[in-house]
Amino acid sequence: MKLKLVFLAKLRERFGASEEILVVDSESPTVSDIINLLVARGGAWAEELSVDRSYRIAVNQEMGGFETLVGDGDELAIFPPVTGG
Amino acid sequence: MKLKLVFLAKLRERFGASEEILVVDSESPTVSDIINLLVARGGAWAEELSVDRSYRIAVNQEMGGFETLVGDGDELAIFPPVTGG
Amino acid sequence: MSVRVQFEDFDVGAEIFRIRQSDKKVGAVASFIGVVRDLNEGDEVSTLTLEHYPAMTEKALLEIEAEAKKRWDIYDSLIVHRVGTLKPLDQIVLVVVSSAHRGEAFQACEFLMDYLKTKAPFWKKESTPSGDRWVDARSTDDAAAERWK
Amino acid sequence: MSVRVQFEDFDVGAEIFRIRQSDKKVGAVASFIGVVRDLNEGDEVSTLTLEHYPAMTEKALLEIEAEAKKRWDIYDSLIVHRVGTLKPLDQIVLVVVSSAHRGEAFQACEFLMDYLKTKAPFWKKESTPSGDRWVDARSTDDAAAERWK
Repeated sequence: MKLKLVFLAKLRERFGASEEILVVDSESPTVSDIINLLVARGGAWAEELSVDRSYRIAVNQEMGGFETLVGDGDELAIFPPVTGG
Repeated sequence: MKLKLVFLAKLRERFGASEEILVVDSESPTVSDIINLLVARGGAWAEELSVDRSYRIAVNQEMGGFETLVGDGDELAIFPPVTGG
Repeated sequence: MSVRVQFEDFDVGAEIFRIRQSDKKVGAVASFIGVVRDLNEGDEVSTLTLEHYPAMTEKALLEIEAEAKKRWDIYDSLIVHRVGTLKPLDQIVLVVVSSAHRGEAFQACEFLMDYLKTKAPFWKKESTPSGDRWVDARSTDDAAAERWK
Repeated sequence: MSVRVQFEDFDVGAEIFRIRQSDKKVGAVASFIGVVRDLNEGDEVSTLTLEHYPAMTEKALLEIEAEAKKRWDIYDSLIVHRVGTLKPLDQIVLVVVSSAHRGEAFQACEFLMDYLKTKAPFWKKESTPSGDRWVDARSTDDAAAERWK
């Protein structure tokens, strides 16, 4: 299955990309599974997505958690805590 | 001594006057003494200034109470609870 | 810190602009506008007439502003209150407060309105189909002002 | 209930006018403007750049408005948030709420700002003499949002 990943703000800069299409073997992974795949890349990925960093997840533009399931065609966004207003 | 009395809003209408100059015998009366003089006039005065009515007092444009002293040339305003804003 | 009492309407955009631009430290501007409603206590209101105690009004409003300035770390504030005869949808009062952060601006703005409602010498008289009547003070306004004690 | 995300500045007077005039039952209009400050964490700020997550932003803001409407008896609300590069004294965000009475308008307006600050996908980056930096989320904002739980 394919996922669209979206990176925003500081994470966009750190990963050097605002979007990517990720092909995943698993049928119904959780957000946590996807994060682990990204952490395995090492470098900025491992650093920014380590458990002691605070970042937020949205699945299909709704705030989600590590246990949220993702499916084919979903959009998974990863971003720092928001600072607008 | 002379006092300037000011009546506002509903009390202005009930007393049929917005101001009057009151000549008082006493040297340093309290607000309470002045109110009693007005109540003694009967009619609307007795009615509107009776103890069970809520009205407010200002002496020289500062909120006051029944015990506030008034002196020659002072301005004593009597008005209903405020309703602006 | 300034106050105005006037018959004329006021320009909310221009007033807020002045307060906002007055200081580069301003990060938050809270404001409130009171408006004439077409209905009060179940009766249709055609006009609302505001009377005040001219000798005392500005003094009372400035005291309320000084109290807000003492309680919160605000930069500037403005109170504009109209008098005379107004109709539904007309603006009655404007309160604007600037601060570095929103919490202080919101609190000071609400405080100014609550104190104005119970301590500034204004009185409302409304015209309804059954005649003219003076608006009674509301116990909810007293309760709102009590919160800040 | 409406929201807008835009590069352009907004006209506070015109926006508030629309909300105020929308209904003859409106008696109270509370509003808030967030402004770029020239100083943050002790450093001079020359510009502030706001990024957002376009696919999600309007949806998130509309959800925050729906939540306010559910909690308070308000008539209308508006959120306008700018993105792009701004400078000190520029307007960032406008929130306007109308209601019959001021208490509801004030509370809903402050709620909208507190929720927006913690739940709407905007991020600030500031330029200072020592370089560009992303603004960190503030724990005071989390605390402000927690109050409404």
